[in-house]
Amino acid sequence: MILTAILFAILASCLPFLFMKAKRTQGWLVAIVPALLLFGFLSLDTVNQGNIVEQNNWLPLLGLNINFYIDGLSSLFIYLILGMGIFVFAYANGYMKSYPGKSRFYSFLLLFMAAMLGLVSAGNMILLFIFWELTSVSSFMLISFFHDKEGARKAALQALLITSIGGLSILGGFIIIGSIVGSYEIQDWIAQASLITSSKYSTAALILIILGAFTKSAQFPFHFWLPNAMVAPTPVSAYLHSATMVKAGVFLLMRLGPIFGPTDIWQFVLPLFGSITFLLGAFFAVVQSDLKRIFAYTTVSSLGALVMLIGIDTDLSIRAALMFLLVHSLYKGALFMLAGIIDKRVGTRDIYLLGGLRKPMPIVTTITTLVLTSMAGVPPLIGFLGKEMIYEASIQVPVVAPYLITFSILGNIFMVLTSLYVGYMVFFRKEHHWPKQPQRAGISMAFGPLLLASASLLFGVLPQASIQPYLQSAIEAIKPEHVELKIKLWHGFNKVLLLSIATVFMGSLLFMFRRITVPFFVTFYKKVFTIHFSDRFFSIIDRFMRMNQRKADVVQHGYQRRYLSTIFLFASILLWYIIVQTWGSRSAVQYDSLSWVLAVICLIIVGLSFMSLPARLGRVSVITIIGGIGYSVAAIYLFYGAIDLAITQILVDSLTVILLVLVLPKLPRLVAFTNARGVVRDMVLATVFGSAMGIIAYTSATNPAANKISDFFEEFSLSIAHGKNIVNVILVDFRGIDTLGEITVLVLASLGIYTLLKFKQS
Amino acid sequence: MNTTLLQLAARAIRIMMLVISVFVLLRGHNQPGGGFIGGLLAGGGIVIYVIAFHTHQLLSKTLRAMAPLRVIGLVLALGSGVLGMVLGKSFLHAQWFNLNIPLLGTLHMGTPLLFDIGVYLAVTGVMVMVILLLMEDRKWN
Amino acid sequence: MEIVIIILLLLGSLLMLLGAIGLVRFPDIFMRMHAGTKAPSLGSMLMLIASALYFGTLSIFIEVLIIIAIIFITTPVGSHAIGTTAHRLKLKKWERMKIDDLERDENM
Amino acid sequence: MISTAIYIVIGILLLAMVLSVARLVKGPSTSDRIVSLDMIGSVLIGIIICLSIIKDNSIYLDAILIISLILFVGTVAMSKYLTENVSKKWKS
Amino acid sequence: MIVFAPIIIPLIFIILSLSLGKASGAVQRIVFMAGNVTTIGVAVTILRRVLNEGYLVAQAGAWEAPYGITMVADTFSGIMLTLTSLTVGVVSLYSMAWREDKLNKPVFFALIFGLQMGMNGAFIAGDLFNLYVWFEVMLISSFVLISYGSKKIQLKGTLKYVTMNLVSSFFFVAGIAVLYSAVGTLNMADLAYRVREANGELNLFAPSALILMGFAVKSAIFPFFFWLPDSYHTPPLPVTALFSGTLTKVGVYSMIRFYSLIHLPGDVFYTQLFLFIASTTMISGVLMATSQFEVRRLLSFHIVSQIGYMIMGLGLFTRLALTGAIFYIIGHCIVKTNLFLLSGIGYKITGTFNLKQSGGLMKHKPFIAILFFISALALVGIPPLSGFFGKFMLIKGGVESHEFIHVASALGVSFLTLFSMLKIWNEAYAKDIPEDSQTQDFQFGKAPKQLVISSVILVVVTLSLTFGSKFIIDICDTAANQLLDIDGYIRVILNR
Repeated sequence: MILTAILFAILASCLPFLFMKAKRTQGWLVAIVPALLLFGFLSLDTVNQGNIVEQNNWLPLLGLNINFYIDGLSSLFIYLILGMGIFVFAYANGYMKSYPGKSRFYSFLLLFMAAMLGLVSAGNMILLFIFWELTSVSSFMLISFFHDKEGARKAALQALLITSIGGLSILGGFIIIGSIVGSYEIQDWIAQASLITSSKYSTAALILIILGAFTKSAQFPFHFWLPNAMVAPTPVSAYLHSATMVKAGVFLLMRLGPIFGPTDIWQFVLPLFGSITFLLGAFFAVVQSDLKRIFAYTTVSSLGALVMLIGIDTDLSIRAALMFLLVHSLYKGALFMLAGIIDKRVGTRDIYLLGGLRKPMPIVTTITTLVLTSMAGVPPLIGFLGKEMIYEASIQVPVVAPYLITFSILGNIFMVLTSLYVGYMVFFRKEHHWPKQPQRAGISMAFGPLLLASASLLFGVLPQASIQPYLQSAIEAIKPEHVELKIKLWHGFNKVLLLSIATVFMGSLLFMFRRITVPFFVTFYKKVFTIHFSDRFFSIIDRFMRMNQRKADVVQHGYQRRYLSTIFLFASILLWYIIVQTWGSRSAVQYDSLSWVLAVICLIIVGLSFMSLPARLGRVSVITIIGGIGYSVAAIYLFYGAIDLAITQILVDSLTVILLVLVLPKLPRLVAFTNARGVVRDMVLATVFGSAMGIIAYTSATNPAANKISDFFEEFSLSIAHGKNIVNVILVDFRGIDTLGEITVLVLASLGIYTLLKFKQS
Repeated sequence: MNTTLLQLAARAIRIMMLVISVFVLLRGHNQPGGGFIGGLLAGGGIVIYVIAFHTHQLLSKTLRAMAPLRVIGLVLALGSGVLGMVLGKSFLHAQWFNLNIPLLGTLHMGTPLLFDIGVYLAVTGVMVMVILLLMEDRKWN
Repeated sequence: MEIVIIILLLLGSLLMLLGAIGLVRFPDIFMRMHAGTKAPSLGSMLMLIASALYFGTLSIFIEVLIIIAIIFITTPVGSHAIGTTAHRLKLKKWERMKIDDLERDENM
Repeated sequence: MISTAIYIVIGILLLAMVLSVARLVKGPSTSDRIVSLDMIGSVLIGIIICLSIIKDNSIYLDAILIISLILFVGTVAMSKYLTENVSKKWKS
Repeated sequence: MIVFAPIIIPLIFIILSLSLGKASGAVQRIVFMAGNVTTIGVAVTILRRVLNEGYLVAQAGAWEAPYGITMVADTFSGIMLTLTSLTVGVVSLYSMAWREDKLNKPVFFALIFGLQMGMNGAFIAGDLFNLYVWFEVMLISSFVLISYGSKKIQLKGTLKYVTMNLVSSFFFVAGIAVLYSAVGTLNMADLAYRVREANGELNLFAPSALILMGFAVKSAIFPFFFWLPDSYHTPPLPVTALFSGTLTKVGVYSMIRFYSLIHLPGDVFYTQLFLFIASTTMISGVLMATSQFEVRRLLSFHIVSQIGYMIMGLGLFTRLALTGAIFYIIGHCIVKTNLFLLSGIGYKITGTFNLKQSGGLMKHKPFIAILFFISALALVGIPPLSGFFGKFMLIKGGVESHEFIHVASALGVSFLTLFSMLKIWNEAYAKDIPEDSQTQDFQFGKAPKQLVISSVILVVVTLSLTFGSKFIIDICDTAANQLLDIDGYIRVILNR
């Protein structure tokens, strides 16, 4: 059932190509897909019916099965993905009107949606990983939608590389845990949580998984890819890079919360990095001028808040995290869409060029104000609830509460400042430098933000009636022993409310003195944050490539003789290692009356080999010397009675000499590459290698095997194979297939000479 | 160096070499020799002939006519194998016959000999091919 | 009979040694060429005859005869080739060499 | 008696071989090397004869037949190559 | 009897191609394709029969097992036969449309069949020396193919290729000789039997090290890989594609085959050696690949890197790891060939192999871009494409054997592979045609349909590796099990 739904979503990604003709309504048509799916998933109703488990065997050998596991947490995400999906597709219909390649765009957006659905509903962690990577890939394609712009390509590359570092590390982590538990099912993991945490490999696995989640959710120090990803078309930013994909890391952490939540690393690393990201993101947002970048940094900040909350790992903090997740998706998706509308209608996103849009774009102004208020955390909007809960959760942490509270308050003050400042600069300021006269937004583009803003308002005023049950079941998925927590707009007058008021007050104060504060922040930013992670990232890549180029030039120098020396060097090392290891396993050689003759011939061979080395000899001389070596070798064969072999050796030797001589005039002039040192080096290497081979040959000659298959040949050559000459019988009968191969080699070699000589380039 | 002496010797040697090579081939199963050695020897004979007569007009044509030998050799070798497969148990399974030839008496023949002839032809053909190509390429003076 | 074989063998091998010594000691290529081809061909003939006597069958005799024939056909041709080449290459001649027929022929 | 003599013969032949090898190494011209290669071939023939007597096996003689045939081909081919190079030089 | 078919059929077609020199081009091409189709048919038949019967054994010349030459096909052989014949078939189709006259000659066809014959022989050889012979057949064909066309740069590459492979053959044959003198047999089953009989008394370090070096040079593993990137980018593209997909795999195949036979449980030395080789091969290959801007060179370096994964499976030597290695071989063969084919199509369109000067393929040829994207991601191992399963199994095997360093390097290398694939993508596909390109006046020529069709076939195969992964992994698992079941192998061949 779930499998069908996801397969349907994946297949639906081909749909846009079918509707290529429907230029004006493509987005609307595509939006039907998430609508249908939403309808389907709503009917599952995990709130009332409990968790849904669906199992399909795929590759049991690998532990990789298409198992789905939908609990409250998954449901929350599914509704988020599909709901946002409808709005985004509708919005894209207006936004993408004039771009070529729309079908590709919709297709990848749908594919992304399918992957995201799969990710949140996967019950098998490897399946989760598969979908995880799919989201990265589709994100890559969407970021590089304007692929002929270098910025887009770079940003896409950066995003994919960073998320794939994370992807690989979570794969590693999953496999480690999987090998501890013996299964990749999330239910098994949760059931055996204590087994996992008590294993000595669990720390490594946890760190790997956290790393993966951090890259995906743009935590410090990997935060920089997210603002750069804003080169993507705005629907993508709204959908992937604020509402859904970047939450995948958060989702993963929430999923594993029941297992690792109690560990020290979890409770140390997540709040630490989360709070840093929270503060930094909010601060960076203030000093930006591009609307989308501002929102991107606030997204980073919010993700930091989420990670921090998950890391605290108390009932309250989890509730706060889920609440804030919802809140953030609602307002941030809307904000991106609005930014896109402004960009389209006015022609710029720079807040210092924009201004006074209140008059020409009243509806947009209203919606934006509403949404920004939510972001600032002012009641009665839902943003207020989110912030309240963050404070509530931070306060009751045992040791580090003051630290966390400080970070949260500072971060939120910047959020408030950003909201006010952006709203003022874009809509209420008098002066402006519009590149073109603003026009009203079309219905399809305004539809999404409008609904989202109203949702913010509705959920904020009536949390009990609207979102309470869904959040409740999601919390239960993470904290099973959880007691019911009511979500109310009005908590009573307490410390938390005080903090909220203080935050808004401080933010407004900063805004009032914006002429002093904002420029101060900008200079501060420029002075202190001189390291740009993104630039650094590319310069590291550049340096890495140059280093590899150098290394490749060193290793891959193109000199044949040095390749050969390397090979023989490594061979000598290996062989000598083995000889030393197995020293002493040889016995004495047997001498007979002819051994001295053999010794003389061997000496002649060795001497001739050495004499053929100097380059001054010239080719013909070397060939004659090689001929001499060949004859001597033939003599050795004769002493052992191998007449056939000796004859063949002499024939081959002579014919080789002849052929070489025939080819010689074609060769280029002989150049002496080697100097004296080179020759000495080669000689040393040759001696080392040759002696190794010699020792091995000696060892094997003195330790012959007891019964060899050649005994059989000697015995049955005449009686069964009807031949006295064993060599020939072996060649044509016992091992005839070898000979068949060899004559094929000969024929093919003659073809080689043919091609070399006939296809010669002049 | 295109001397009469060499040409004279080459004629005699060539014939001798070819005859000996066939001889070596045929008795190879029992005495030193066989297809490979025979083929190489025949190749040597052709080399010496080419060296002596390389200016001769017809040489290239003659050699060219001999080039298909290698394919014939392959066919024979493969054929003997397939024959073994058809008549016997396995690929390359040796099959022996007693041929009654008038005059010579009974001859014990088998597919290994056929195989050996294939080897011989292939080796000779390859040698011829190589020499032909090198010669055409060089245009010796 | 054994004595004959031994004498033939010894003679043959000594001839070869002689040739080898000549090969090393003679001053120029032309003389070395003579030493390196004539003496060994005679030597190998003697030794072949010795082996034929040792085995003493007709077929061996015929074979040995063929071999000797081959040697005596090929060696002169080979040495001739070497000599002509050496001459063409204008390799250094012995300073006491007086008559060079080939050069005279070619100059004519 | 013949068996002791044969070792002396082999000794002499080996000495001849070593001397020829010396010439092969020393050169100085390629023609010298070709001559000494020829010489090594002849010595090899002698050694084979001795072997055939030691092992009392006449099939070694077959090897001689083939060696004597092929040795000369190498010699001629190499000389051929050398002359040709020379005539090329003359032409250019 | 069908066991002999993989070598007899190509040989028949070698003969046919060589004797059809005077026939018309169409007839020659029909014969060529007929040969390929027949070989594929034979391979598939063998694979099917092997899956049913376990082993197919035949004795050449009907000499009984350790004495005659055994030809044996097990599942692994069946897989490799099918894989390579499929690759060769597709590349043959491609080469006929490559529009280079030389590639439409009977000589070329004969050489392809020669290569095919050598590889097939190597896959079914049950005898070590016979394996060597088939290596020679394969190598001589590859020598000729790599020099095919005789361009100057090609000859340089050929020289390196030939020398290195001759050296490797030397090592191989020396190893066989030493092995034979130590064990007294060449039959691989008999070898395994005697090794097991001797119960560790038999000292086979030296011969197996020599044979290892022989295989190592052929399969281009660290530190013997230099020849590959220096020579693979020189021949005509179809030849490069063919080599990249198949040749090194034969080395890896033989390595797995040989070491699984003499591998005794608890053999630490070779386990560690192979793992070390695997990691260094992976890393060194991929590091050098990242800096390249010539597509073919870049891809060649990647071959080196990915050989490392296959060796890793051998080093871990567990059922899972071997299954992974075999699956990885399948996926890599198909995908790597396809990447070369696609770079050739790119060349036909843009007229250059240099990444810096090419571009615009995505805009003008979106279909080809899709083909490339799928193949590139499959090579990287982005799930659920084919590369993923192999890597996953290997990494899982590594984690289960607690070889964390090698697991880490496998993961890291996969990241760098992604990086260099994205580089190709960005430069050749996403980017527009550069302003300063020397080939600026190119007119986005049409790529011949047949080229694209060949590539589409391989992409379909790649995708079917995903969709049919259950089926394929089951087959690989059977093969791995058979590799581990040495006793079964010995029993089938020697009847003891």
